[in-house]
Amino acid sequence: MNVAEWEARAAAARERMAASGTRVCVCSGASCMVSGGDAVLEATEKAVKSAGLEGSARVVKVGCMGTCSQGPLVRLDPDGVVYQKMDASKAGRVIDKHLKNKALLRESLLFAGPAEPGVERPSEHPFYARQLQVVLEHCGRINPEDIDEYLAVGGYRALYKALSSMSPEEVIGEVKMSGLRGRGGAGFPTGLKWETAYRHVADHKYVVCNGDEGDPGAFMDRAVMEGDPQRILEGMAIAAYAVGADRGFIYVRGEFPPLAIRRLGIAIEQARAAGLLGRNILETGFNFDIEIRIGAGAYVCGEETALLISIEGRRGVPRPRPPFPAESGLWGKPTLLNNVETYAGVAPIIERGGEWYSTIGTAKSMGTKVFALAGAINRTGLIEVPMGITLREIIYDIGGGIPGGRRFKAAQTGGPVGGCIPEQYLDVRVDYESLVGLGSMMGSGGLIVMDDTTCMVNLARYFMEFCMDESCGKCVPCRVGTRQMHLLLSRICGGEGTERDLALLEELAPYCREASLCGLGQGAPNTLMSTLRHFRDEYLVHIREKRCPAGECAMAGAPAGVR
Amino acid sequence: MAALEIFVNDRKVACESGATVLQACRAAGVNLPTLCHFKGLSEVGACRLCLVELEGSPRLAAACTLHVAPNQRIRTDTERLRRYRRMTVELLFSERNHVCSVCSANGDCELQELGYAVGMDHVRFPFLNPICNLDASKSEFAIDHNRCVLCTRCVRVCAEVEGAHNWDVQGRGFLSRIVSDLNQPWAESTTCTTCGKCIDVCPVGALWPKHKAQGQFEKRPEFVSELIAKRGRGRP
Amino acid sequence: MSKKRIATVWLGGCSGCHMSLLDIDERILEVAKLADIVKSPVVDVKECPEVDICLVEGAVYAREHLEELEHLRKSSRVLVALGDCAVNGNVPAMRNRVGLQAALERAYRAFETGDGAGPVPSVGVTALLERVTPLHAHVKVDYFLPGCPPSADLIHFVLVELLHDRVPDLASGAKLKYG
Amino acid sequence: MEPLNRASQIKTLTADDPRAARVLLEIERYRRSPDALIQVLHVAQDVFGYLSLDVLQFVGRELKLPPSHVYGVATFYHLFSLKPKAEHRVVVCTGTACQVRGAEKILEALRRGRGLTKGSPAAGGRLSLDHAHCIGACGLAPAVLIDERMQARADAGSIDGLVTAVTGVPR
Repeated sequence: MNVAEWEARAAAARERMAASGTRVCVCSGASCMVSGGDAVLEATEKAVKSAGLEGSARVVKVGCMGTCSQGPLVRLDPDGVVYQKMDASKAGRVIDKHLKNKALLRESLLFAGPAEPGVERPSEHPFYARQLQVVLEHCGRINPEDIDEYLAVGGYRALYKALSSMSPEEVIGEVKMSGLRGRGGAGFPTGLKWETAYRHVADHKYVVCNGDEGDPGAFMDRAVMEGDPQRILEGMAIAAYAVGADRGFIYVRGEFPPLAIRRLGIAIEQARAAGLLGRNILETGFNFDIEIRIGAGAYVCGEETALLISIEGRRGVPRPRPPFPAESGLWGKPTLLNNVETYAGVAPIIERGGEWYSTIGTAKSMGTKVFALAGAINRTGLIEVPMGITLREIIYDIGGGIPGGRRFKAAQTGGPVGGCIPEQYLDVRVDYESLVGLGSMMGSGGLIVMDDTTCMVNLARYFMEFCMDESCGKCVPCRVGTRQMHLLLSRICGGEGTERDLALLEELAPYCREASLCGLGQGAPNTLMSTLRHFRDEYLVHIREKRCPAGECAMAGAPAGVR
Repeated sequence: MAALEIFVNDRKVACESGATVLQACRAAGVNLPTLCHFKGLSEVGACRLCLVELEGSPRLAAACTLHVAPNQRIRTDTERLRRYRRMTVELLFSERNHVCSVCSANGDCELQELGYAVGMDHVRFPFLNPICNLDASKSEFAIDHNRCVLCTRCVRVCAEVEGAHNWDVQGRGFLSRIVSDLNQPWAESTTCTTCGKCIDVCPVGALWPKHKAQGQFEKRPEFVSELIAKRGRGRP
Repeated sequence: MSKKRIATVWLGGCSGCHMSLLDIDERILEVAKLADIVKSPVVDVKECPEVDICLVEGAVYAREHLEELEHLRKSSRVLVALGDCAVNGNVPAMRNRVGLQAALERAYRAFETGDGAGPVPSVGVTALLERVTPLHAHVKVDYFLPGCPPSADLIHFVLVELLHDRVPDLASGAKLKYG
Repeated sequence: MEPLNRASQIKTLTADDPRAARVLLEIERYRRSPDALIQVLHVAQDVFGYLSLDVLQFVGRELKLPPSHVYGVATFYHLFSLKPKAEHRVVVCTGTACQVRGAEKILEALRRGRGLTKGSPAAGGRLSLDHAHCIGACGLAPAVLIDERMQARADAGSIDGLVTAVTGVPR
């Protein structure tokens, strides 16, 4: 397809969307689908037909709308009214009452509960109002399995702008000016990484997207892959043009529900068919194709070198850096590797300019961040907020505070290699540096809220067990260090811990963090160290009084022999 | 190759670009403990014993996988490095079942030498005592997983020098084990050529010649290094 | 200076270390000038009196070892782990990997020779612990003498250093020998 | 540590087994590149149900990879299973979001109630209990997968009855 055909197709798609009257958007993210979303989709289509409203209403499958705890969800555009906890029968009543009789089905409105009335205009509710959606701007609004809807909202304009009017250096310049930093967790400046990959000349270069998202309690990347897969492909294509790569891979986590992989596959097929992927894209002579590689269950493959080695079909065992992948990655060639969310932010930066993006967020952490809000919080779900927002605003304004009248105890960010932030730091501004300063880290965006029923010693044991299970086993500090730290933590949780165990833990933790080869080993002691720093008294109560303040640890006795 | 200079403990050391810091230190007579490193085999940076401090970077780096760069400043003997080296050796002793008094490699074991070098008079961590197999099916050799330290020298020599690739690592983390073929008895291996190079390079008593008792070991690791050099394929 | 008091005890061990202690031969006289051995397998005393130096051989694999070790720690100023069993469990701890029951099963029931399975004795025998552990898993140990057995010279060197109130330099590694 | 596998247990697979033919198709799709090992093992597991020694030997020979290399990869990733899966599978999510909402108590209830240990099938091999680090339904924590059907906001009390209802395998 050449440029003219592409523009014509986009224009036609725009008319079709505008002319379809009310768009009945049914959330088809994995968690909504598995709790009945597919039945709701069918019921809504049947209801629209039987009410004879095909002319003025169209039922559309869309990505995640954010409030997962209230799913399955249905939103009626353009009025923007959202109905929650849908099932086949309620969906029928919504079509009948809202569309036919133009009245609200009050008891099913979003956030309707015994104590509070439903929300008539969700966009003004704090959950949505405090958000700033850049990566998620189309997620939950367009049909992820229909490329035309993506074209209708301006899809691939950024790619065309880059290919037709910008040189690779200018594209990299724009990304550098935007201040975008890696959303995978470490926050390495994206522009700098692109420049390194660009500078290294080679006959082949690769662009790889890290969709491993191994952190438990994190579902941001999955929501983008299920809700707006084309945005990721466009971001990768722009990156490939900038660094001079002709082949791309998306590494998707194996344990995900298969929906994300299926949607990415459809998106790639449709993009190829539309000439926006493959050979001679938009007849600009630029060739770039993308293949999917499915992970097979190893958290360590979220680490960049392990991920690349896994794509090469081998055991995902990290290798020392340098050389960094941008110099020598897949099959020894320069390889640009970024996270799903990073690529999803590229198109708006190119389209509206790096300058615009750098005005969002803080001086050193620019732009927005997508968080997966879960745990002991009223409104769990997917949110995108400007960097610099405080933890209190996220948890209380957006998240609606702690359920069951319990007290907030700590927020856990950065997944198993992240850390815990206690109550006195609720007003910390969420950006890379300040989270690291508190002994945690930004991580990929999992934000788990914990109330006073969670024992921090047991949480440290739980995360250490996770790192022990997921350690690749190559280097001694992580392979044996996590095992010993888990054994010591289990003794403390089991009421058999001694002061000497605590001393050994405090020697092992910095050793494991500084001597381990990769991010998993280096991060494994983070939760232990941050809980020791902020909740040391809980450890001492377990040891001296053989008691668990939160009442979670069974003080029966630690595992006898270790197998 | 171009020569360049780095500073090791504030002493200027000349070396070739492309060399590793470990090679530069060894050439300059600076002693760095190693275990997974083996002259001529690929570097894996797994045991973390040769860690050095690199000025300007908070992280420690393994000398075997860190390449020299102009005016790098390296520290190889700080209090922290000594403490971490001892902990690495203690963790290795705590991981499997290392009973020196009844081991055929007693007196011929690099792990023992490392224990003496780091001054380890005892192991502070609880012994994990996992269940490990011993496979004595092969007529000439035996492999005892109780003594294995997972340095993977055997895997690398078998794949890179002999080309048979009989050995590889199965499982993950603490449960990793060295296996022959599809985790089969060594005698049934369809790839092993009984060349014995893995016996020669094994730093501990995990791979040992059956007909040798304690103190009779004649492991010839230097023979394998010379062979690699002669073949010109291995790294120096 | 007043003569120091030495105790030597042998928990879960094979007495090899005590024999190595006796291998210091005539140098025992030099030691005898500086200290009296007030409790030892060769000295018939049940309770261990207050001592300056206590050499403990053997691992902890029975309940009585645990009780005696706690008592030794309280009654001795300096406690030395003598030999691999005391330092890291050595051969007695080899049963840890299969567990106590499997070890008893193998020893008393599943042996090939003999007239078949006998009962596992339980009357009048010491209560065994599930896991065999070195001394420092239970009490603070001041000095460690690895070796199976540690050489007579090493034991003599440490004794003389301690008797002259000097800290024996073991960690330099020159003197360490495992197995 | 499991006992060693014996060569006598391994049968040679050929392309006239339709499942092996499907795996061969996948190998050809990747032009027999040894780098496709993981993607081929995914297909092999879907087609054969689990990665038996026969399958590993077959894939290794077709991709010209040493058997120990194939075995190393197959045992590194926990989605690959070298043992036949039980007829019914219960997976309790112990991801962080589910963990702080009581996943451990649910796992404990099932373990005690049915004498299951993690990963090993019980009740005559008809039902296996496993835990996953995250099954991606954090908004519905604590989540349990019973034969691929998601049970949201499970609780320790009712979980046992639910498992019996869905799988038909009694306590």
